[in-house]
Amino acid sequence: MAAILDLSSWICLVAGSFFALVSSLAVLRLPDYYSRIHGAGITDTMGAGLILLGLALQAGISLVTAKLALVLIFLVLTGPTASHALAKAAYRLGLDPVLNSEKDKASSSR
Amino acid sequence: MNGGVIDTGLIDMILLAFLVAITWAIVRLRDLFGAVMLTGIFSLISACLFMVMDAVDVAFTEAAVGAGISTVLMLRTLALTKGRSEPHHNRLELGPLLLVVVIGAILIYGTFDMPRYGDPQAPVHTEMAARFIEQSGEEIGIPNIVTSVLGSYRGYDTFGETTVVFTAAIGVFLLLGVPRRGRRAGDALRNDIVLRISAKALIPLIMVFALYVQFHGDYGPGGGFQAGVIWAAAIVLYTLVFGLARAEKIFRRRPLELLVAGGVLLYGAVGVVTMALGGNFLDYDYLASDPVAGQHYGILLIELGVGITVAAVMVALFFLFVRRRQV
Amino acid sequence: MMFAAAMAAILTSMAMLLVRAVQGPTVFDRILSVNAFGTKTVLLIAVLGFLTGRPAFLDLALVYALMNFISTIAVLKFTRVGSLAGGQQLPADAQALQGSEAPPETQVAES
Amino acid sequence: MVDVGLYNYWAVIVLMMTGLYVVIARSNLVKKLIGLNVFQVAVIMFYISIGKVDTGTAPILEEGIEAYSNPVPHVLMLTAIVVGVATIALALALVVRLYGAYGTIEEDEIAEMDAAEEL
Repeated sequence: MAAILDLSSWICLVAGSFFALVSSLAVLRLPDYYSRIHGAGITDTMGAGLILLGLALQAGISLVTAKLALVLIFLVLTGPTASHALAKAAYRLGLDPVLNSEKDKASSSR
Repeated sequence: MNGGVIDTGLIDMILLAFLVAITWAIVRLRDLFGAVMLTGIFSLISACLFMVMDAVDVAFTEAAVGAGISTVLMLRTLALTKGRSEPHHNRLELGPLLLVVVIGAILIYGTFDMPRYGDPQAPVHTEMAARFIEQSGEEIGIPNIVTSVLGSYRGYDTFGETTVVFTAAIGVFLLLGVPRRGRRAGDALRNDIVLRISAKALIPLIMVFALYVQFHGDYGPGGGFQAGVIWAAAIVLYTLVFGLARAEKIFRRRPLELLVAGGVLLYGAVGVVTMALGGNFLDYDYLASDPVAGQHYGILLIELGVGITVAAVMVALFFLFVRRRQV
Repeated sequence: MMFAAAMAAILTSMAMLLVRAVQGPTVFDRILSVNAFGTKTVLLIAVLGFLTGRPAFLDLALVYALMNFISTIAVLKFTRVGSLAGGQQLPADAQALQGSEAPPETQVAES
Repeated sequence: MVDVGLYNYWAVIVLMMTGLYVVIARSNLVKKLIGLNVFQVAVIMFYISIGKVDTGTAPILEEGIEAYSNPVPHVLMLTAIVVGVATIALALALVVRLYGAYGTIEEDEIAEMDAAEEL
């Protein structure tokens, strides 16, 4: 039983780390602001979720797990809200997305 | 939970390298707004470093203060002064550079006489600190040594610091307190329903968390300074989302000013009461028949005083900066 | 061991975000990097607690999550309306978009 | 084991000096305050580095832990951070008032205006 818990916690940690890396790589490499927001969002959901879950599996049922759950709830509440506000603020101020073709540009006129 | 202390030296070095890189970027960047953003990252990394160096209480404070309040105040100042970027080119100034290099070289020369990082035999660890670590558990009876030292052994010092915070607030009151005529515009985020709903869910959570930090400070990281800033942060969030007018209706000016002074007064009053009971100023042993219980009461009360003053000062500062209209 | 791997991943991703924050180019990219960096910090604190064998200090991670959110909202409010609580749209806001490579502006004069 | 040696102190000194350079060389008052902030955090970091003990952990008493890091620098720096933000707020208030009086936050422009006034 303990071995299964340990193994699943490790899988969660490795997967979470992978998603955290991918998310940062996306923020670094993607071409425009809006796609970068999308990349950053991965950390808030998959990255943080899996890493915190992995840690919780290590801690077992204890106060630590309760705190981890609280941190996760907090991130789940604030992360998407912040992403939403980030995207909305930039759009309102007139930052245009980088679009592929002329046709896209025409259809996105505000 | 696998126990065993793992060496964190490598993490420490990497984070320090990050800090040096970000500072270099701050120097180079002409965009002031960007520089303030980088200062936010600087503060986050340094708080991580405090954590790596086992200073949990300091990391707590830096997280709340550096990343939160001071960034907000700097941004507001930029808005008020319409500063966006420095007009001059960022050439290296030779005079200051020379001065800085010389001072830095002298300081680095000085470090060669210092004990290496983490040396358990260093002189700082063997005298006073050793006594605090060994005795505070029995004398004060609370696990968090930092709170014991802060509240009891160095209570005078903390009283002084609280008074400094109070005095700084008076200074800002004098500088920005004069109301300025101007038209009050609508609040831009009022229509943002996503933000409003999640703020409504978050603000009570933050306030309860602040109370937890305040009263759990004896057992874990936390205490009056941190709790005060976190409480203030909840009100800052409220103001940002619902507008200054609504926030000022709830947190009126007069009670806020009374609280700014009230916290310091509570701290001082504890000292006076211990004197009346026959002890020295801030000698909590006399607060109860059992000295350890007395110490516990005393620390609880003065932490409350600190918390009240810090929270009220931070909220008042924020309101003063926001109330000020653009010239 | 796994904690060390997670720590390495978090530090690497922090470095990448750092590059994005320094490069910009728009002010929003910087805000985004700061926000993402804050989330990474939360994870770092959580993992660090387990790495050093004292995972009880997760309160800190909570403070980071909270402060990160508040400063992001404050920054956005600042860029959107030119002030933190109310105020009119400033012409300078347009310049926020141009990033640090924009020519130095001249509208420092009194208005 | 990674031996940090004196690297911590050197990095902190580099940070400190960079902050000092910004304070001296830049003329924008907000930029100066950012430099001051960097300087302040560097000094705090220096104190905390001194307090670190190799095998120690956070100074919160717990069963089964023998070595703790030095709590005294933590106490001193904890209050210093809060006092620091209060003083930075005071300085920012001064900047706001200076802007109200001169219409600029560039130190050299303010000095020029003062010089012109005296003539």
